[in-house]
Amino acid sequence: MLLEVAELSVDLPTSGGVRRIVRSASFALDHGQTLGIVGESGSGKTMTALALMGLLPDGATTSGAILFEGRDLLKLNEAQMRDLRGDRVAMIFQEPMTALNPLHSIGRQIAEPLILHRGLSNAAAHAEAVRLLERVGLPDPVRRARAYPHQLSGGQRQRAMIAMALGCAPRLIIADEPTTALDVTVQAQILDLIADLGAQSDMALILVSHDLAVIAQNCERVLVMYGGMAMESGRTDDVLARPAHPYTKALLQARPRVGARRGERLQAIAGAAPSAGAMPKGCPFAGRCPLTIAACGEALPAPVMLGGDHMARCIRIDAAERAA
Amino acid sequence: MLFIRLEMAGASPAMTMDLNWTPTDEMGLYLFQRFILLLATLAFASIVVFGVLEILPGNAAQVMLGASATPETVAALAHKLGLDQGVIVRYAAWIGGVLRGDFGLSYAYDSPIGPLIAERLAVSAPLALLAMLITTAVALAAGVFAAQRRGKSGDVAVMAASQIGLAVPNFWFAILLVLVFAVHWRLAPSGGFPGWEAGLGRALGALILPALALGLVQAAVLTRVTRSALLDVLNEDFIRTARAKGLSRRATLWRHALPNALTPILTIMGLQFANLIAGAIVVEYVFTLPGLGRLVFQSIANRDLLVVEDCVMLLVAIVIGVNFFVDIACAAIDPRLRRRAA
Amino acid sequence: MSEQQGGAPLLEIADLVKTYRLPRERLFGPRPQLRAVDGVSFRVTAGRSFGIVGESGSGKSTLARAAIALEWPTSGQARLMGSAMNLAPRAALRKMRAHMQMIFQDPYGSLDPRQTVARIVGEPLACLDGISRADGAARIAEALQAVGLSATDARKYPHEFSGGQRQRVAIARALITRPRLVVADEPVSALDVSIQAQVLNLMTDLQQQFGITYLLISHDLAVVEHICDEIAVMYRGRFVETGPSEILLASPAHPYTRALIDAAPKLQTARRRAPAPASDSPGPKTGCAYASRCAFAQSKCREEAPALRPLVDGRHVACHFPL
Amino acid sequence: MSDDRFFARARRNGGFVLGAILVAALIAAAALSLVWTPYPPAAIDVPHKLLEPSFAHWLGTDSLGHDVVSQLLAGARISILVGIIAVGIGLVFGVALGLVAASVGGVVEDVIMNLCDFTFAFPALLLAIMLTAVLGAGVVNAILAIGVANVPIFAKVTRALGNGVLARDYAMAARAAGKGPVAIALEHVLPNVAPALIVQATIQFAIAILAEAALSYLGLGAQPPQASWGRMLSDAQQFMFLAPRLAVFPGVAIAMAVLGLNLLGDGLRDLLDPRLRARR
Repeated sequence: MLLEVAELSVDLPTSGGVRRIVRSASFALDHGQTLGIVGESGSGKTMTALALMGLLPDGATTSGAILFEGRDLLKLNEAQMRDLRGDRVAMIFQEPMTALNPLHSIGRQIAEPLILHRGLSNAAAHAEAVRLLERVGLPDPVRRARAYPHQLSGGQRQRAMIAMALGCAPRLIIADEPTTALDVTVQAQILDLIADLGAQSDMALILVSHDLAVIAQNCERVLVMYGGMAMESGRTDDVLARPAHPYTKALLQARPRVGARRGERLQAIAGAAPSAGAMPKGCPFAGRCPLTIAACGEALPAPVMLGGDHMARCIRIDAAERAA
Repeated sequence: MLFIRLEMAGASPAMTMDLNWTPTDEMGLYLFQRFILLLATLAFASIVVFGVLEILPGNAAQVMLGASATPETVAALAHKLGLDQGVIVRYAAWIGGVLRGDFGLSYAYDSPIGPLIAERLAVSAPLALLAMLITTAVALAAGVFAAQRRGKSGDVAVMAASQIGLAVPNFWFAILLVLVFAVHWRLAPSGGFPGWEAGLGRALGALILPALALGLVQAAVLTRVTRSALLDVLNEDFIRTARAKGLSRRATLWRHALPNALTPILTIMGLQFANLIAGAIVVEYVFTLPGLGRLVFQSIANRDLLVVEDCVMLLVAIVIGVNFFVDIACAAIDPRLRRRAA
Repeated sequence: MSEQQGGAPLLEIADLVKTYRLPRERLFGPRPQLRAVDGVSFRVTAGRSFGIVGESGSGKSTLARAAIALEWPTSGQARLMGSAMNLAPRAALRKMRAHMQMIFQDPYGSLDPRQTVARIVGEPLACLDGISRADGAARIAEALQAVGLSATDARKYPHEFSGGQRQRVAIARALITRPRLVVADEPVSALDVSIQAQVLNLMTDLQQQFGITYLLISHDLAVVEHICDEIAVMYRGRFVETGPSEILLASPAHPYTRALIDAAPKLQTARRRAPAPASDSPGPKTGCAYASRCAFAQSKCREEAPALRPLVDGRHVACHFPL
Repeated sequence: MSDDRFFARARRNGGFVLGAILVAALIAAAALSLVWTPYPPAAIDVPHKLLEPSFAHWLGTDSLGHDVVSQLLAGARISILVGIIAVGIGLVFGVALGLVAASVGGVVEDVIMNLCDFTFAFPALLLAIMLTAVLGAGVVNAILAIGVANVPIFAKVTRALGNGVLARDYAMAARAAGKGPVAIALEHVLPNVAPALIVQATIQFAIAILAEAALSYLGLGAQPPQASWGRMLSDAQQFMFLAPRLAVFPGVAIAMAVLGLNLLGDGLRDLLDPRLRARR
């Protein structure tokens, strides 16, 4: 296994006290595999991604284990983490405009990790940056390398971000909502690009998104998060075809679909997600779930294995099956 | 009006992408445009300075000679100063003279004002530079130090010190410095200026307390600006990107955070320069330094209006000029700013 | 334009153009202009909600604001129930506003944080003459109940509500004058999926309950199709295709519509690949604006801009070589 | 936000509490001086000049035999007067200009904002010097100069934040409801920029006190026999070797007043609007 996350929890201090943002998340990923983490705002998906990079906000504490290439990242010191970041693990962020330094040329920013981790000279790193820009499909890469971020379009900026992440041929790329800020047609191109590059070089990919459809089309395996908890995980085909958790089911039915009858009522999920400050002791979905019983609110539900590595954390799975 | 700075109208910023850009053109165009703006601003400032002294009630010659002067002497002085001519003629004569380096005649000293000002600038300019140097060095160091330790004791200490710095008037701080270093320890002169011919050491020695009084108090504001600009930048996404590349916190700070924080810091320094000039006038007074500020006060006491006019114009021109260089420096640092001016 | 199934047009947009002036690029050069909306005409009939789909920068939001006179067109007209809004005197326009309201994208930015819900929801009412205080309070309570909030929520401030609830408050504000036309600019795109469904359901309910016709702006085809009977696809300030929703989405005639449908992520694991990475640089000055990205572009496309022309099935398409 | 919560949070904000106490003390001193001072502040008593602090004169007397405590109390009055009027001038004209600039936009906004930028080249002291050169020294000119220098500061703050408010959808919603630009400026923009203006006003108040002290110190502000902290310092400087303590008390008074206002302003910024977190 390239990556094994076991019982990862993240606590974040806020003005209202310490909040548990990620609650006992476990998942694994091998070389060349793709995993999608899907969740709504506040589900803890971004914090999970940042925990893998060791880039949690100051003051955050973690428990559990993140085994990457056999080493527990949570036990590494800052210098050891720095050697991994940008070299073995790279990250692509949501907003390419703000994620790029406005004062440095694109080429300089792509060259930076090459100089840092590969020890390339300035000139060699810049030449490599131009090659990388070409690889991510930017026309006229020599001139684009000299351009500043504000001189590129959103799609071009995200391609530059990807070139930066690819530079040192990392084993794992984490992409946090890489296409949310982009238009639909550009989004499709960027997702294709990420998929192609991953396949070419046997990189593993973690794609974080709020959009289940984006993940369905791009990831072999999926992890559904809600209220800091991994509700359901497994092969994407299995989860989409036979969703076991009431939340996953609700999520699948809540979206309007192209070709559906107009005005047809959507299966809305009543209420709103609990805030991190008011998280129930038990299942975070308990308040909104149609199958809630008293026991749901009492303890964090244990993982239930459903064949293969299909897992769901719900004590009402049997009832959910019957309801379906 | 020419000096209007046109900012991007509300129009969609997503569409301002320009693929035919070349960097040198952009900077050159910006420099040229900013220079035109500088000239227009200076011209406008000269009209304001001239206008204020013009519009205010009272015949200038009457003001100079006092209420007891006879109408004949007033008329004679008015003629001598050219006050009996039209407003536009007088403005043209004044500004034309200033451009040729002829600042006119001082009525009280009965000598050309140009050399008079030059002699005073030899004290005021080094004082301002020294103070600016102290401000910048202290503020950048303290601001970066505090931002890196946000919320910790070092930060709290710097912030508390700067809060006191904000509250202490620079002239009182100057008096306190005199009390401690000149009156109590007798380490430095309590005032006066021996002149540059007395030797660099002695001349600088006379300037060091005034420069400290000016510089340290100004540093309080700039420290806070530096800290807050840096904290703003440290919250940006690209800082996280830099760390995700494997850069250390230190390298991230120097390579990514500081350059981005520099434009707001420079902008505030430019604005502060006006306060520094004003502060210098007061501090010169405390230390009885023969600088520009003193010349202004003597001229007010002497009712030497032309000298006041020239000095104020000079100070305003310096402030405007400094802000011109600040804008150029900001555009050199931040490529996005080069497209702003029009 | 699309076939009119009887009835006077509720809203009619005639050859609307909106240009913005950009900062000049050289000192004495002319200020370049951006044609955000470049000659758009359409009609919205009562009872048939109209959706405009497009990507960022297509001009769809500008068009929506011009449609309810929040933006002054550079040329062309917007007529509500027959009267031209840009020609109407100020007082008359204010009266007309009672018939048209707007719902915004961001439920956090669309409610003034310093006003109570009662004041926010009652604002359009306060701009009308002859409504007593008691009447107003009753109408506010009624509007809040219609969107699934309680009358007691009127005393609260926006920060006491969740995102979905805030959007309900915004919808209540749009309802209060009992308008016939509601312009909704991306009403659900800032909301989580589980909340989106609640708001979309509410919007369809109100459509039936109060006889509201929507002018819906969205980048999401599924959302537009869910609410609207007619769809227009907008690209760089122009309509490239319009027509009844089912037909347009089932068999798009314009290559851009096709690309939008194909690019939208779907809940299937198998995926059609996005079209070859077309450049996203601005199009040429002449010809079809989409030509530089179009997989089917021919030389004619780069020379001559296609006009919007009718197809047999009630659609209109602006393409020399419709699919 | 309810009032209870405001006060609960205010009590926990140490800087705010200290600032409030200092400002209350400043106001109390000025109010007290209206009805009672140990001695008449302007009373010259040359036989008792330069006395050390004693029970009769708590902080001693100055070179003309003025009682220092009485002068300090009376000096608070001038400080507050200058602060209120100068900040008032800045608020009234600055906020009006800023609202007009933000609401009208276009060329009007450009002209107003460029004029504001331009006036930054004329600090209050230079303005005061220009006024004094022709009109003569006095507290009125000082107030005028400080007030005029305040105008562009309030104009810029109002315009910048006002544009932020007008860009929000609720301003658009108000237009869609049929509200005119004046109603929007008063009902939406002003209430939303008010917290920042209050904070700015506190800080400008502090700066006005500093400026008045400097002008009076230079002899361009308060004239004898008016008691003013700045003027006390300029008198004290002449007797620095004989009675250095005289140069300490008025300075401490100025610093405490300014510190109090600044802390109050920062505290208010935290309390009124968490988005404007105090980092100044």
